[in-house]
Amino acid sequence: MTMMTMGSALNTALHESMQRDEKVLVMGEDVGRLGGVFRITDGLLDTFGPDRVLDSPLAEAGIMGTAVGLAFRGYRPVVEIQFDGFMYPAFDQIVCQVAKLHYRTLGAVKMPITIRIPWAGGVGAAEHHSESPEAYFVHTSGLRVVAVSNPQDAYTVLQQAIASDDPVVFLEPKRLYHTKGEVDTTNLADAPPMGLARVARPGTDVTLVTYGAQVKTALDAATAAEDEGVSIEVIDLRSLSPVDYPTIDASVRRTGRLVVTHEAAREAGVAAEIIASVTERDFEYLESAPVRVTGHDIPYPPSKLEKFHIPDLDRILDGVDRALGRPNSLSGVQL
Amino acid sequence: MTMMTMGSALNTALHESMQRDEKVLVMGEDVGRLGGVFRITDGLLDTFGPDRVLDSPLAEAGIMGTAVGLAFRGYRPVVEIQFDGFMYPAFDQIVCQVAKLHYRTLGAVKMPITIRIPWAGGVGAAEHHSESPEAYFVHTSGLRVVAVSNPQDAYTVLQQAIASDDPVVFLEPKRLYHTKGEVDTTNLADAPPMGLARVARPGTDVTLVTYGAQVKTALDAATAAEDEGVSIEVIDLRSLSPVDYPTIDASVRRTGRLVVTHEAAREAGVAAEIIASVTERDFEYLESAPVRVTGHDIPYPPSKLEKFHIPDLDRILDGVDRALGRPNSLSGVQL
Amino acid sequence: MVYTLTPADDTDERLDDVARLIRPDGTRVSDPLLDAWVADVSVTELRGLYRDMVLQRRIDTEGFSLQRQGQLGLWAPSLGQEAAQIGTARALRPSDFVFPSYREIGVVRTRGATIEDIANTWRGEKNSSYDPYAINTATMQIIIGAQSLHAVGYAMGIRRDGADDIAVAYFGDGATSQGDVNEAMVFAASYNAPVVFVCQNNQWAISEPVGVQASAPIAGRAPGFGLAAMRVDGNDVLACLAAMRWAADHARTEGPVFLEAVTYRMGPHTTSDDPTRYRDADELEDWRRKDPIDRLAAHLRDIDPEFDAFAATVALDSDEVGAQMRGAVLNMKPRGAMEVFDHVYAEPHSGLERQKAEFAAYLAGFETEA
Amino acid sequence: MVYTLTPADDTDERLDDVARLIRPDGTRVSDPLLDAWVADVSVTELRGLYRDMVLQRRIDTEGFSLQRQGQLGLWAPSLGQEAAQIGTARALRPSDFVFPSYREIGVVRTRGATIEDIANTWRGEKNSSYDPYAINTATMQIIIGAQSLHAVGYAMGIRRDGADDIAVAYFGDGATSQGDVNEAMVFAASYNAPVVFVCQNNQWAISEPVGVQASAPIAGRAPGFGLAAMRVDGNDVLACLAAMRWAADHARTEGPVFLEAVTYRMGPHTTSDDPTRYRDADELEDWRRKDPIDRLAAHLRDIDPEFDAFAATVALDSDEVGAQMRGAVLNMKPRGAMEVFDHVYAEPHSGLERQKAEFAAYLAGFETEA
Ligand SMILES: Cc1ncc(C[n+]2csc(CCOP(=O)(O)OP(=O)(O)O)c2C)c(N)n1
Ligand SMILES: Cc1ncc(C[n+]2csc(CCOP(=O)(O)OP(=O)(O)O)c2C)c(N)n1
Ligand SMILES: [Mg+2]
Ligand SMILES: [Mg+2]
Repeated sequence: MTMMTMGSALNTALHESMQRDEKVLVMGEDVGRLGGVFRITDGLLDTFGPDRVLDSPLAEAGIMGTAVGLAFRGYRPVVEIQFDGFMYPAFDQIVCQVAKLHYRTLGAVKMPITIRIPWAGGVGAAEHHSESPEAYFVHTSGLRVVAVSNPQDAYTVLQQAIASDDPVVFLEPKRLYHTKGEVDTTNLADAPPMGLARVARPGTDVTLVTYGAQVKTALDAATAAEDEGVSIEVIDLRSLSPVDYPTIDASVRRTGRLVVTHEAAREAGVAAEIIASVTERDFEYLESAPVRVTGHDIPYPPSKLEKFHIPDLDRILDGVDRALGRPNSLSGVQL
Repeated sequence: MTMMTMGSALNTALHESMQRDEKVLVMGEDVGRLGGVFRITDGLLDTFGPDRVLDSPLAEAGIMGTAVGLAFRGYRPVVEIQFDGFMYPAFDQIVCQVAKLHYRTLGAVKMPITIRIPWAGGVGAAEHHSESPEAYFVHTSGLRVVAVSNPQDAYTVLQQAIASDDPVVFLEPKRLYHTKGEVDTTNLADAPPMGLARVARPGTDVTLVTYGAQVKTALDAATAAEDEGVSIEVIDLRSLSPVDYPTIDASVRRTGRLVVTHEAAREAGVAAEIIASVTERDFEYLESAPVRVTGHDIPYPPSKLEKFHIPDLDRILDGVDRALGRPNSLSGVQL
Repeated sequence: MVYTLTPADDTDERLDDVARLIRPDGTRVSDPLLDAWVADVSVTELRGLYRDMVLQRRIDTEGFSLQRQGQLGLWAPSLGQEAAQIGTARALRPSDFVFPSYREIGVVRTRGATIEDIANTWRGEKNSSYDPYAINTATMQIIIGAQSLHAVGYAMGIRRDGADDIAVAYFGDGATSQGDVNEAMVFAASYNAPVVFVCQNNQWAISEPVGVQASAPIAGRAPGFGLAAMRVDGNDVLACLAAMRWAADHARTEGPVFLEAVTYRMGPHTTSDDPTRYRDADELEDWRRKDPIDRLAAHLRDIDPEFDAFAATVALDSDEVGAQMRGAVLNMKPRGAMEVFDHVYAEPHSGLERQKAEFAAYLAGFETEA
Repeated sequence: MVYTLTPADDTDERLDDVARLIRPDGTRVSDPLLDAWVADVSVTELRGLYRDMVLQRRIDTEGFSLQRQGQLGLWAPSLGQEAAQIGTARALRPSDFVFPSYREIGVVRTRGATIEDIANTWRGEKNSSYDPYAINTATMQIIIGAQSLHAVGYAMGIRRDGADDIAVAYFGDGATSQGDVNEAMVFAASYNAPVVFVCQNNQWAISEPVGVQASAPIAGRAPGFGLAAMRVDGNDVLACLAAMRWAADHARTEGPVFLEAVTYRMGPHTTSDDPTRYRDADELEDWRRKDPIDRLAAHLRDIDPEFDAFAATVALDSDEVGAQMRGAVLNMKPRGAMEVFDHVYAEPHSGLERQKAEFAAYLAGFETEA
């Protein structure tokens, strides 16, 4: 076990993946000499040289499209999109090429591309630097989508994503880059596989499902609720496509109550998917309506206002109260 | 009342909108001399000239980005994206500019852009010509999204969309272009506003929610179910953002059962949104788990296989059976 | 360069400003650069080019009529573009890798795709029926311009591998307006990738004349990005062969190249299109006089006393190929419903597995009923 | 043009191949094209340019330190680019419409944005604090290159209106790799739009030297698209003014223009950046010797006996502006929670209205508690 930040866990994972398989390349804007604007690719250029660590021209479609070509040639590109809000120019290549080429070629051409995205808000950044586009990816068949919430998963899941023969969107909550935690770097083979969720905290009264940076907020909420005698089970999804429903089912069938929280907008977001699926699967067990606690359906606001957008502990607890039928902000409100 | 196809209803609506407001421009690939690959813009070039009907270079980001500039200048561009699958290169301009400029400028700059998209499958087309990307738009705050299912709505809603000061994604089910229906072209002012749903067929046992070309399939299913003594209420959403929940609530609170069908993939799709919202709003009224009958989570298949992807009458009825707790394909199946 | 004003020349007037080896009337002209690249081309090889072009045209005719009879979903004819496709494709090595667009029937055939493969795709049975690695050719691309970036990425890989191959992207004049194609030039220059861009400027992008996309010759854009460029007569198969040999060699040894083959789409855009709505019959007539097959035939007739007899055997072969295509289409087996789930992922995806089981259960219901 | 091989020249060596009117040492040189465009520029006007540049630099310093003190979220300095920004912006009419990027502090100030406006945005209070129509200038764009298309669309509108204005897009060297910027050139040429693209080639895109984006001079791309192009010394404010007057006139009367201002980003990319990780101190030193403000000062000292006295008053003014900026920032009122919902839509959206009511109810709970 080593204590490290999520940033260095990711960096270590990249080093090890590149060491292990010489087909792994790293590409993106400023990933070479600078080591990335978040320094996640720090040192890779020195270790692996400019043939494997490519400072790309400033064009996301170009980066993604050349990664597709490299995958055609047998490479495993790890692409860094500098910030969440800059992935849109690459969206066509992601949706129509990366996600579809294996299907199009009846399995002949693999697309083992990992798309790393410094992701979501809470760091006081400028416009377009705090987006949560995960629902777009989850809705895109042919992609896998994962989101990490702690250094251990950052270390493990990134390596699993790179080793996967499928394209994986790998979401890195930027407000956790400096969060520290214990990381076991000795036991990769025994780590839980990429598609599984994790019960981050067991509980009995209500199931709180989330992912990424919201896991921390959810755990804080669970701690706070404990004081009021409410026991919250927190599930960290880890994988958004596929979603590990058996783990969620097991919890909801015990608690009978479900709250899903994320920072992304609500309409047709990931929480909608979770709630629709859980309702289909576990209807008989539900004792109250599942509740969403999400970002508003607004463009990401200016950074001084982001605290009103990202669901915080209080908003989560209000949602928990709703799920439990306790007095809450919507008690008696007709909407 | 005039009998016309959906195609000519749209064409008439464009003519009238351009006549009414000289700031309305039509732009896109092949919309001028050819009148569009579906002939929806037929005759506009002759009537309004090349200054108002623009054959654009072959670049969707360019089309959308110049439409933004024209909107800045006070124009109301109606942009045709030639096929659903070709909107992705424009996605960045749609998400980061069209959807956000009004917010960014604190209301100073309006984006009254209508994005017309010949949409979805069922016409035996080549790859990328049968996509259902509506969930991406619905999840994008700042956009309005509408989908029409009949010539009357095509005529009315397109004009409302063009008249709206907000950007509207206007989805035209291409397999209905040649469907005929009565259209009242005399009473635009009295038409129901753009954001409202429509009960396409009243019923008492189960609420079947859908939109676009699936409305017809849903109505066929309702007719078939009648023979078996099952009364299906079919709701045509018409607007996907916003969704008219009061109309759905009213129905679900009567029937206690909900089925949502669409052709798009299921994961984080529009049906998930509807089910999550209805479950939140109407939990006490639900007698069984809401059911999704959707396209599979696969890239749109080759056209010879599309009949196995688009939910047909039988699949919808199977979903209705599930909602009603009657024997169905999943009876006794553990998934 | 302190400042430059571009020539305001009309593209039309410049159509003839191209590298050429055989005139429309069949006479051989000399080109200082190209001659050397085809000095070795024998009559036998010219006959081979002729045969390829005639067969391509026959497949086109057959595709067209099979579509009209409802046997194919769509057909994108390459009528008139046979020289550009066969000439360039014949210049490549099997180990080079080609990224074609939907219209490159002649190219993918030259690479080794069978008639069945092509028909399969346009029938709507499979997106790609050949394995790209079997013939070093990607699936024909429908998203305009997307493949240009794939070719650059592939070429970057070639370079990293220290291999001697090149990658080639084919696209049309309309495609040059797409961001992807321009970014492809940026990346190609930045990584000095061994790639050749072949732009078949067939004068039209569906109903839009090339003037909508470009007010100056298209090949003239590439040097600004740092690419070598050439404009060749796309209806002169020998010039196309020579130009592509030059381009391939340049890409292998120096760096990226842009080749514009000036040609003409003599048919509709696809079987869904009606070009009488937007283009003059006269224009088509003009181009008929520059027909690539007639041109090579005229040339061969000059230099090959046995040509007419040879042409007669080719006509027979081409009927054979037509019949073969028709037979292949009529004998195609429909694919099963559950195949829609195949190859979405390379590794199991629990969500999709569940849907697959659900759909299998649903289908099983019908079997029980029946 | 049958074929062209591009010059393989290194960009670095070409840095000096630019139109210029004032040498780094302050001496005036003649340029056959540019001279006429600034024949009317008096000492008073030169002083005005000097003043604008000094104030811009002062605002930059202040922005930098306010960010370091946690008063601003981020700051993107334009240190070193004052001549390119002020020179070009001063050549425009108020009725022209400008689409700037995040770095154009000097441009938006010249257009009429206040210091408060600028600070407001970088503090993270508002995305745009000025009304674009009040100063005919769009909100500073962060998505690299996106605004180039907006400018073309706007210019298409100008042309349709029969107006005499132009639209101007500002972007950096890195932006020229984006598809959007290349598509903007295609559309500009296709519609012959009255637009000027101003590329400030400041040699860096964050940590990437311009050589990653371009192996040939950037302005050399535009003629291939059918645009007029010029490369100007971006650290020579007089040349920038002249070049932009030429470009604006050309756009008004003939068609689209691409102007590359060769300059240098003397600071970090933003306050988040540490350029010592990727660039040599020597390079910065070289460019310090070409400092745009020093250069104009040297020139003015030659021709204006009162210059030093004038410069002293400008120094006082600039302290005043600095203090004003600091005051504005320190006095900013925080915006209310419910404002996050404002202006998402121009017309009511029932879904958002519901969320708004929900959030209002939630916030009301706190008030009740308190
Ligand atoms: C991104 C995208 N936009 C639009 C289309 C629709 N489309 C198919 S072919 C075509 C014209 C292509 O013209 P060109 O590049 O000249 O090739 P050609 O068809 O002439 O061979 C268009 C607009 C598409 N396939 N992809
Ligand atoms: C689409 C997009 N991709 C990436 C970024 C991140 N980014 C911000 S500025 C920048 C470099 C821009 O370089 P250049 O165009 O030369 O402008 P400069 O900053 O030098 O003024 C990058 C990569 C962005 N803002 N938008
Ligand atoms: Mg063409
Ligand atoms: Mg720069």
